[in-house]
This record gives sequence, C-alpha cells and structure tokens, in this order.
Amino acid sequence: MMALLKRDLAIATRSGGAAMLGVLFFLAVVAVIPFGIGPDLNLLSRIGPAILWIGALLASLLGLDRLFQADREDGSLDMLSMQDWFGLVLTVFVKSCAHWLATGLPLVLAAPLLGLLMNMSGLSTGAVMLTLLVGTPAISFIGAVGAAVAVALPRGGLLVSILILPLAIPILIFGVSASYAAVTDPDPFWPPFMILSAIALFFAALGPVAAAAALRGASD
Amino acid sequence: MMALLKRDLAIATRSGGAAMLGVLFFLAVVAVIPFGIGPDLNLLSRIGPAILWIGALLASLLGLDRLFQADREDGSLDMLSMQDWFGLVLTVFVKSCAHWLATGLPLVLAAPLLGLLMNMSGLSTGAVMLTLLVGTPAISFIGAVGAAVAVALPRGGLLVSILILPLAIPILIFGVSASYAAVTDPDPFWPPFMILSAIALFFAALGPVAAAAALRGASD
Amino acid sequence: MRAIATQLSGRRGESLVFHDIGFTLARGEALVITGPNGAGKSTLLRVLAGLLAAETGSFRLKDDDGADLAVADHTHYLGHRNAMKRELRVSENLAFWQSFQAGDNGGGLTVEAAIEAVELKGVGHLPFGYLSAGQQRRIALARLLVSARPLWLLDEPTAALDKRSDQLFADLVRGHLAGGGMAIAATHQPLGLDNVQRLELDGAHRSLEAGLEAFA
Amino acid sequence: MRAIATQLSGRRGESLVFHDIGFTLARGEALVITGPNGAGKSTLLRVLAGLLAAETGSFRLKDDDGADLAVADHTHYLGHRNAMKRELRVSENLAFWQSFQAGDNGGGLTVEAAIEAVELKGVGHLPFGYLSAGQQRRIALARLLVSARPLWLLDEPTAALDKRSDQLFADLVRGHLAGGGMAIAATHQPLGLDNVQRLELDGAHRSLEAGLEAFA
Amino acid sequence: MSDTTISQGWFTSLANPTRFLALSGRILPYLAAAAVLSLAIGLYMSFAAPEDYQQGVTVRIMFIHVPAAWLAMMCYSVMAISSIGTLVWRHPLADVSAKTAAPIGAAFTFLSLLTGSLWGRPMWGTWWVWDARLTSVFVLFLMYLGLMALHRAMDDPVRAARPAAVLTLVGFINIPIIKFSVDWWNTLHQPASVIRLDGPTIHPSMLYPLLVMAIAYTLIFFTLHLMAMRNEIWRRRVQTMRRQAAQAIGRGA
Amino acid sequence: MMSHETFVFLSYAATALTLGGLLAMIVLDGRARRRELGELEAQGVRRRSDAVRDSA
Ligand code: HEM
Ligand SMILES: Nc1ncnc2c1ncn2[C@@H]1O[C@H](COP(=O)(O)OP(=O)(O)OP(=O)(O)O)[C@@H](O)[C@H]1O
Ligand SMILES: Nc1ncnc2c1ncn2[C@@H]1O[C@H](COP(=O)(O)OP(=O)(O)OP(=O)(O)O)[C@@H](O)[C@H]1O
Ligand SMILES: [Mg+2]
Ligand SMILES: [Mg+2]
Repeated sequence: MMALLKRDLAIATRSGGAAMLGVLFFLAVVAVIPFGIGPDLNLLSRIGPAILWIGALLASLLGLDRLFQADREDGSLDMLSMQDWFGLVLTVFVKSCAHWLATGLPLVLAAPLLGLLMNMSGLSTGAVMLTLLVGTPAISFIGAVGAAVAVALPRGGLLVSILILPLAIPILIFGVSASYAAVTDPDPFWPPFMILSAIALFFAALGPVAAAAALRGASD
Repeated sequence: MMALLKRDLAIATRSGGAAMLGVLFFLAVVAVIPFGIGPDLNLLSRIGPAILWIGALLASLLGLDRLFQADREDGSLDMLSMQDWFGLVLTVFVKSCAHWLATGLPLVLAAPLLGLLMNMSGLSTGAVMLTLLVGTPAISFIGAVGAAVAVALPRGGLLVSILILPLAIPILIFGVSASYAAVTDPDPFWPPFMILSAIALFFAALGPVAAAAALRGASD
Repeated sequence: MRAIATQLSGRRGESLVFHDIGFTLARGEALVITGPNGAGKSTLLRVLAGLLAAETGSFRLKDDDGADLAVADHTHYLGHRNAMKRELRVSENLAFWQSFQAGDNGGGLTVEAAIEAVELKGVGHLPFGYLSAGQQRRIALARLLVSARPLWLLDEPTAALDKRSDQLFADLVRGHLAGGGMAIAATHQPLGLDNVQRLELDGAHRSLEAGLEAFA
Repeated sequence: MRAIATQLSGRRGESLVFHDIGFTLARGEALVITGPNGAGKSTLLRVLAGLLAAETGSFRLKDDDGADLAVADHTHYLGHRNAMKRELRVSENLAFWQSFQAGDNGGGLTVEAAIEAVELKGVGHLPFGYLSAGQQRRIALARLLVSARPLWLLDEPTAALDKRSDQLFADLVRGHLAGGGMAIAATHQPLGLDNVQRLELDGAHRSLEAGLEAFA
Repeated sequence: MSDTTISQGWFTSLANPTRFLALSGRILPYLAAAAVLSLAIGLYMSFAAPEDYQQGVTVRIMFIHVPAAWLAMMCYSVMAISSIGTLVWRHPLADVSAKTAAPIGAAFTFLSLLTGSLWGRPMWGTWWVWDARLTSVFVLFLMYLGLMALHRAMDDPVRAARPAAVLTLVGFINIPIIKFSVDWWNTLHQPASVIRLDGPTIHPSMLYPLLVMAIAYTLIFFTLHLMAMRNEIWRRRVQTMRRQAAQAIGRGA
Repeated sequence: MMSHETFVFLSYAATALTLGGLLAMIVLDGRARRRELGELEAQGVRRRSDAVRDSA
C-alpha cells in the first residue's frame, strides 16, 4: 500500500515540480482576488479565510474526477479491484490520502504565506490552518466517492461530482465559519470546529467504504 | 466543424453536466463569501460583481485541462492535428467554443440568481451578465493555450490553472470595472467594456493560434 | 492446486454471452479460449478474475488439500490494456506492481530480471509511454513475472508482439506451467503452446430466460 | 495519383529509427511494412501522416498531373488507438468523423453501410465502450469507409481481429485498391493481400550524426 | 543538411553546442571578473552615497532593489526572444537559453519583491500592499514559477521546447497589459491605506551608484545565465549518452 | 520595532544569500554534470560526434 501511495504521489509530482505546484496554484488564486475586489486590505483580510477555503475546494475538484478514471483507462483499476473488500477499502483510502497530500497539504502549509499576503492576523491565519488541516482531507475522502461513482457510469463523467459537491459545501461552510469565529469575539470557535471535525471523521470512515462499494459495482 | 462542436457538447452533457458542476461551484463561492463580510448587505451588494467575476473565472478552470487530453488519449487528437494550419486553428476555436457553451454560458445564465443572493440591484446584475457574456469566452480561449501546452502531462489540472490565471487577469480587471462603472455614476460604462471586448476579441484570435502552435510542437 | 469452473454463465446487457461453461485445470495445465469477436472471451476471463459477477455457476481455486483459496490473491490478470502509467518509468511501473501484488511466497523475479526476460534490457529507465506498442505489451507481460502467482489469466497476450516475441511468450508460459502454474488465455492467434485444453465460444448469445431476466 | 517518399529518416529521442527510406506507390498499390517490435514502423507511419516531422527527406502525394496534393487532406490514418469516444454511440462516432473528414469528392459510404461493411449491423446505437476489443477495431476500420480518401495509413489494422474479420479486412483493402486507392500498412500478421510491395525495417537504429544532433 | 548547418558564420557556428561551449568557456572568466569588479565598485559607491534626507539610511535599499526589478523584467525579455528563436528558427540553443533563464529571472524577481517589502515596512508601514506595480511583479514571479514547473513537468526537452516557448510569448503580451491596466484598476477602488510614494528626485549622488549596480546586476545575470546554459547542454549530453548506451546494450545482447 | 539599519542589512543579506545560493547551485550542478560526463566517458561510452570524427 505504501507502494500505491508512492506511485500516486510520483504521478502527481511528475506533472511538475512536486508539492510546489499546489502552493503555486494557491498563490495564483490569491493573486487574482485583489484584481477583482480591489486592493482594500481591510476587506481582503476579512474575506481571506473564505478565499483560502475556496481555493482548497477548487484544487480538490480539479484533480478529483480523474482519481480512478485514469486508472480505469490504462487498466490498473482491474488489478486494484482484484482484492478482498478490506484491501479495496484500504486502496481507496490510500489513494485519497495521496490526493490530499498532493493538493490539500500544500495549501495548509502555504496558508501562513497567503495569510501574510491577505493581511490576515496571526490568529486568523492559525485558525484557517487548523480548519484546513481538518477539513481538506474530508473533501478528498468524500470526493473519492464521487470519483468512484463517476468511473462506474458507462459514460464516465462528472454527474456524481455534482452530487458530491453539496456534501463538500458543509465542510466549506463549517470550515469558514470556524475560522471566522476564532477572530470575531462573540462567536465561539469550538462548536463549528467540533462539527467540522465530526464531519471529517465521518467522511474519512464513510468515504473509502462507499467508494469501494461503488467500484465493486462499477467493474465492466 | 459544426460536427466537432456537436460532439464536444454531446460528450460534455452526456457525461453528466459539466455545466452543473461549474454552477454549483459558483454557488459555493458566492455562499461562503458572506461569512467573511458579515451581514452587511450594503457591502455585499457593493462587492457582488467582483465576487461573481472571481467565481466565474475559477469555475471556468474546471474541465479546461482535459480539453485536449481526452482527445489525445483515445487517438482523436492525431486526426485533429492532421489538418492544415487553418484547420487546426479552427478546430481549437471550435473546441474552445464548446467548452464555453458547456461551462461559461451556464454561469452567465446563473448570474441573476446569484445577484439576488448578493443583494445586487437589477442594473448591476445586468451589467455583470453582460460583461460575463463577453468575458468568459475570452477565458476559454486563453485557457485553450494552457490546455494545449499541458496536453502531454498526466495530471495537468493544477499546472494549467497556474499558467492560465495570470493571463486571465486583464479580463477580470476590465470585467469588474465595467460592471462597477455601470452602477457608480461618474464612471462611464463603455470605455472599460470596450476594452474588455477588445481583449476578448484579441484572445479569441490569439488563443487558438497559440494553442495550435503548441499542439503542433507537442505531437509524439 | 486446481482451478475449477462449474456451470458458469456470464451476462452482458440483456443476454448471456456464454453459459454452462465448466472445466478443471490442474497444475501445469493451460486452457486456450477461442471464438469470434464479441463471443465473450474477455467477459469470461473477467468473470474468472472476479471482476464481473457470474450470472450462474462458480469458479474456485483449491489448494492441494482441497481448501478454497481466494482467487484474486493467486491470480494474475492481463487484460487488453496494459495497466501501466505512461508517465512513470518502466522500472517504476514494474516495481509498483511487484510490491502491490506481492505473492504470499514472495517469489518472482526482480524487476531487472523480468525486463531481461522479455528481452528489453536497458529500457528500465525510459518512461513507459516512450515504448513502441509491442514493447509496451512485453513490459505488461513482465508484470506477471515480478510477483509469482499460480494462475495467469491472459486476454490476447500476443497482441502487437512480433514473431520473435510470440516465441518468447510461449517460452514464458511453458516455464510457468513447468513450474506448477496454470494459465487461461483468450486469443485469436496460435500461441505456440502444445498440450492444452481448448474451449471454443461460438458467439451465439442467448437471451436471458423468463424468470431470470425480469424484462426480457 | 502517386505517393512518393524520398530519403526519409525519422527520429525518436536521440536516434534515427529508420533512414533513407524511399518508395513510390501508384494507384491500386499497397506497401506492407514489417519489422520487429520497436523497429520504427509506427514512427514511419506517423511521419508519413505528417504527425511527426521527418528528420530528412520528404513524403509527397501527387495527383495525376504531377501537382502536389496536401497529404493530410487525402489520407486516412489508423493508429494503435481507435480515435473513438467510449461514451458516444457507434453511429455518433462515425457520423462525427464522416463530417469532420469529408473528402473533397464527398464519396464514402453512409454510416449504416459502413457498419454493415464491417459486419456489425445493429451495433450503431450502442455506446462505443460497450463493444468487444475486436468489434471496436472493426468500427475504427469503418471510419475509413465513411469518407473517401485515397491513401490509407494503417498501423496494425488487424490487431484483435478474429480470423473471419482478417478476411473481411483483406477484402476491404482490396476493394479500396481496386477503386484506385493506395494503402500502407505496418503489421506483424500476414494481411492476406497479394501483389504488394514490402518494406522491412530491421530495427538497427542509427545514432544521429554530428551536426545533425546538437547535443550528442 | 548536416554539412550546411555546421558551415561558416558565427551565428550558425553558435548553433553548434560544442562550439558554444568552447566560446562561452573562453568568455566566461572575463565576464565573471567584470561582474565582480563592477559589483565591488557599485557596493562601495552605494555605501559612500549620502543618506536621503527623507528616507534616511533605507534609501540604500534602492541600490539593490531597483536593479533587481529591472533585471526581473529584462530576464523575461531574454526568455521571450529565445522563445522566438525556438519557434521561428528551431534553434536548439534558444530553448536551452529560455529554460535556464527562468530560475535566474525568478531569483531576481524574488529579490525585487523581498527588498521591496523590506523597504516598504519602514517606509509605508506595511510589508505588502496590493498596489498595481507590486501586484504585477508578483504575477511576473508566478509566471516564472509556472514556466519552471512546466519545463520540469516534461522530461523530454525536445518536446517541451515549443509549448513552453508558445506560453512564454503569450505571457509576454500580458506584461504590458498589466502595466496599462494599472490606472484603471487603481482609480476605481480607493485603496484603503496605500501610501503614494513621490519618487525622490534622483540626485547624481544616488544615480551613479544605481547605474553601476545595474551594470553589475546585468553582468551577474549574463555570467550566471551562461554557466547555466553550459550545465544544461552537459545535462542533455549526458542524457543522450545514457540512452545510446542503453540502446546499445539492448541491441547488442 | 526594528531600526532602519536592520532593514538595510536584511535586504543586503537576503540579496547576497539569494544570489550566492543561485551561484552555488549552478556551480554544483555544473560539477555534477561534468562528473557524469567523465564517468560515462570512462565507461567507454563515446559521443557520436567524436566517433564520427575519429572514423573520418
Ligand atoms: C514588494 C514591494 C516592491 C516591489 C515588487 C517593487 C517593484 C519595483 C519595480 C518593478 C520597479 C521598476 C519599475 C520600472 O522601472 O518601471 C521598482 C522601482 C522602484 N522602486 Fe520599487 N517595489 C517595491 C517596493 C518599493 C518601496 C517600498 C520603495 C520605496 C519606498 C520602492 C522604491 C522604488 C524606486 C525609487 C524605484 C525606481 C523608480 C524609477 O525607476 O524611477 N519600491 N520597484
Ligand atoms: N462493457 C460492456 N458493456 C456492455 N456490453 C459489453 C461490454 N463489453 C463487451 N460487451 C458485449 O459483450 C459481448 C462479448 O464481449 P467480449 O469483450 O467478451 O468479447 P470477446 O470474445 O473478448 O471479443 P474480442 O475477440 O473482440 O476481444 C459483446 O457482444 C460485447 O458487445
Ligand atoms: N513517444 C515516443 N517517445 C520517444 N520514443 C519513442 C516514442 N514512441 C516510440 N519510441 C521509440 O522509437 C522506437 C520505434 O518505435 P515504434 O513505435 O515506431 O516501433 P514499431 O515498429 O511500431 O514497434 P511495434 O511493433 O512494437 O509497434 C522504439 O525504440 C521506441 O522506444
Ligand atoms: Mg476481448
Ligand atoms: Mg507500432
């Protein structure tokens, strides 16, 4: 299974400069924002957490639909599916982790830099990092379900990503609201953060199992 | 060439609504921004056009990286490249149009709904729609260059976005400023809008040519 | 060790593409499946590999004591597609499958030895996508060598191979059989194996019977 | 109409995989390219199709008056991959290529006729991804029929085809030649064509000479 | 063809990497010496220059900030010109030049950003503002990094050359556009706290050190670029030889 | 609050570090490449252009 993690990471990084790519992506996203809403630092620092979270969601969506499809097209998926149930669930889990390592983690690590650019306070940046650290894996895990169902459809496709996106939006919303709660005084940080963690745990358990079930059904 | 348009659209819709995915993502962007701004409806409606534009720009990135890659993997790209220079440029143009019809146009159509959510005035919403109508094709055209450059890469997603975002900045700037100009009194709407149109036209001409040049060079 | 199929039938869409297939393979034996395009050869192999559910019947792998073995863990499946990543080097691809499909007994050649066994020494450092069609197929064959599994399921293994490699392939399979392995291959070309069981699918698909298929 | 290759050489990475290839085909003639895996057959076909730049030499298509024709517009290329979309129906796929590659003279069979010509009548409404490997290849062959182009470049056209379809393919090519067409095919299998020119690539790659290859 | 390309003419002879290596090997020591010398003079002059009455000692940052910003742009121009060489003349060295210029350009851009920030903190009271000029430099930095990622992503330099060249050129068009759009962008939104800096009327006592430093930076750039190009040629040569060796083994056995 | 001198010092130090690092990277890269070339030549792999020149 380590081999699978290594392979998926190798493929992700082979397509250009390792984890740098994720950081670069977020830098690019953050760089275009001021061009839209203007250089008002006050405003920027207020929407900063939302921007970081949107960037994370977008980055996950960009690579997620190919999570299993690429393996299907070259035939690898057959070998991955030829395992017992536990092996298959583990495989999905590992692939989701690789996806997160390649897209989610760089964002978490880059958050302080981006926080600086968006003029966010230290506390705010810390809160965003923490929520991203908990929330982005959840996006990868639940996204895996979408990717697995998409591979099952004879005609391929994004249909199920669309079903997944509504599930990912709560993650986004709780992540963002927890980040804000950390800096705005009356709102408590912990309740939304606990909900976010609960969702993340739930998805980490549910995602691989559901995706494995979908893959089993999908094989043609 | 109409046949190509039809085919690409058929695949986009057959594979389950790339359009829906873009719109949903768009919606997610618009949904989380208010968290940062707080309940200040005034501010919200003021930055509304910028938010819509940023959302549209990011949503257009979805699916862009596969514009030529899918054709390469099944061998269709060979036939597309076996044309004279003009034919290839036209092909890129048509494929970009199909991408826009599948992802850009739905965003334009969804704009009024989102304008409502952002408490934007009718005039403002109309201006955003108009600028999006002109600007989003330009994103697809310039995006084709990124897609063509990355055609040989296994997971182009993030890299294509990184390469494209800086190039899309002028579109964003003038799109947003024209939208603002429509509602703020002293500023005239037409100059930025004309510049936006000019950029769009320029990209519509440049994008396919540059993408065709990149495709010619990338053939293996 | 024996592989036993009983009364297998497999379904595609609304019809049974084969039915009541039964055979027994012992160590050292091979089965060659032939039949026209669309006869259901690939479908049968996928059913045997456990990638498709059989409509009826079963396929079992029994060890020498008669106990059931998990088919998936003791089987190499080589489909129409090569299961290699174009962007990774040949050796990376093979090393991945080696550790992913490690046999219980840990047998199998090293990556270098496997590449040599398919007579492609020196290509290990090239990205898989740089190989010619036949070279790619030979590397796909090398995957079967890097981890030892007793049953090989081969779907048109010699597609794109040149004359010399056909011979090479036949030698590989003979070696595998001689080592106590088993092989089931679907093919349109003579494989150069002697002493094999044959199974001919005729391509006469049968619609599902009433009761079995609700909407037929 | 004639197809003339002069002193062609083609490059992969740092070596010339073939060099000084020359031949002339007239209407009704075929050329069969053979050679071991990795000899450069596919590379040669891609150079002829204009998909790869030739390192030296040229390939020209001349009409009966000796004027140059655009190779790309008068050539069908069938590669290792089928150039069909899995998610579209067979008929949609063929209809697309028909209108995309429309020949000047508008010739060519209708989509239904082409599907019938490869003996797959009735599959038109199925998604391409539902077909078996051999059926997919036959549909890829049908693409050559829906729009008429004089030169066919075929890369292992009979891969995955059954015996009967091999015959079918030979008949199709014979018909094309009889109609004044030309064909160039790379293959490991006998194609069942008679009276063809042969070109054997030996797979002895030559490194690029000084000056030609900048970094060697 | 093989005979004509290596015939006379300095331009065509440069086309041959072997000759390029020989020639650049001869030039490099002088170039490096000139760079070091001018850098020493420039440094001396910048510290000898009087302090600015407004900006105090921080004005010394100017002597390394402004040349870095200039070089950041010049380097992209070098890449753009090389890209034309790749697309039009298919000059093998043009690609080597474009590829190796990118990291150096990124370094200068990074320096311009960093020293600018370090200057902005005491002068403006903030490390970073989304001012048009700053942002456009930031975008330039991103473009450098994107191009580097692209080069690294395609392991076959021959095939990476043209697509990367196309992208470099398209990106070049973007630079003036960003510069022009600056006015539009700034007049629309009143920046919250952007402090407009009225550039100090440059006094000769500052202009000369600045110019010398600019010359030094330029010489440093060309020295590094030449060295990097030589490395890249060797790298490709090693790749070539490895492959040939492997093929020889694969065949000979 | 840092003194202005600190900012000046930091700027110059950062510049020296960046350019020095770049130079070091390039020099080390060049050494490594030349070492590889040497090893290959020692193994008897020869450049084609040499071989051609020799045979000519
Ligand atoms: C991260 C922040 C900064 C960036 C990215 C930046 C970028 C640039 C660029 C690109 C130029 C060259 C412009 C041209 O020649 O067209 C430049 C020049 C200059 N910068 Fe900065 N700068 C930054 C901060 C500062 C600060 C804080 C100051 C002074 C308080 C400053 C003072 C100057 C001066 C005096 C010039 C020369 C202007 C001229 O050529 O007339 N910069 N900067
Ligand atoms: N994924 C699929 N979905 C639905 N039907 C399929 C699918 N794959 C194959 N079929 C159908 O099942 C039948 C048997 O296909 P199969 O691939 O098993 O044939 P085959 O004997 O392997 O043929 P070939 O020699 O062409 O490889 C065919 O009629 C085909 O149309
Ligand atoms: N995309 C590529 N990039 C680099 N090298 C390649 C590429 N494709 C093929 N090669 C190399 O070029 C040589 C010739 O390959 P080619 O595909 O032309 O062989 P072929 O004669 O068609 O073989 P086969 O019978 O296996 O199809 C091989 O040594 C191969 O490794
Ligand atoms: Mg089959
Ligand atoms: Mg081939």
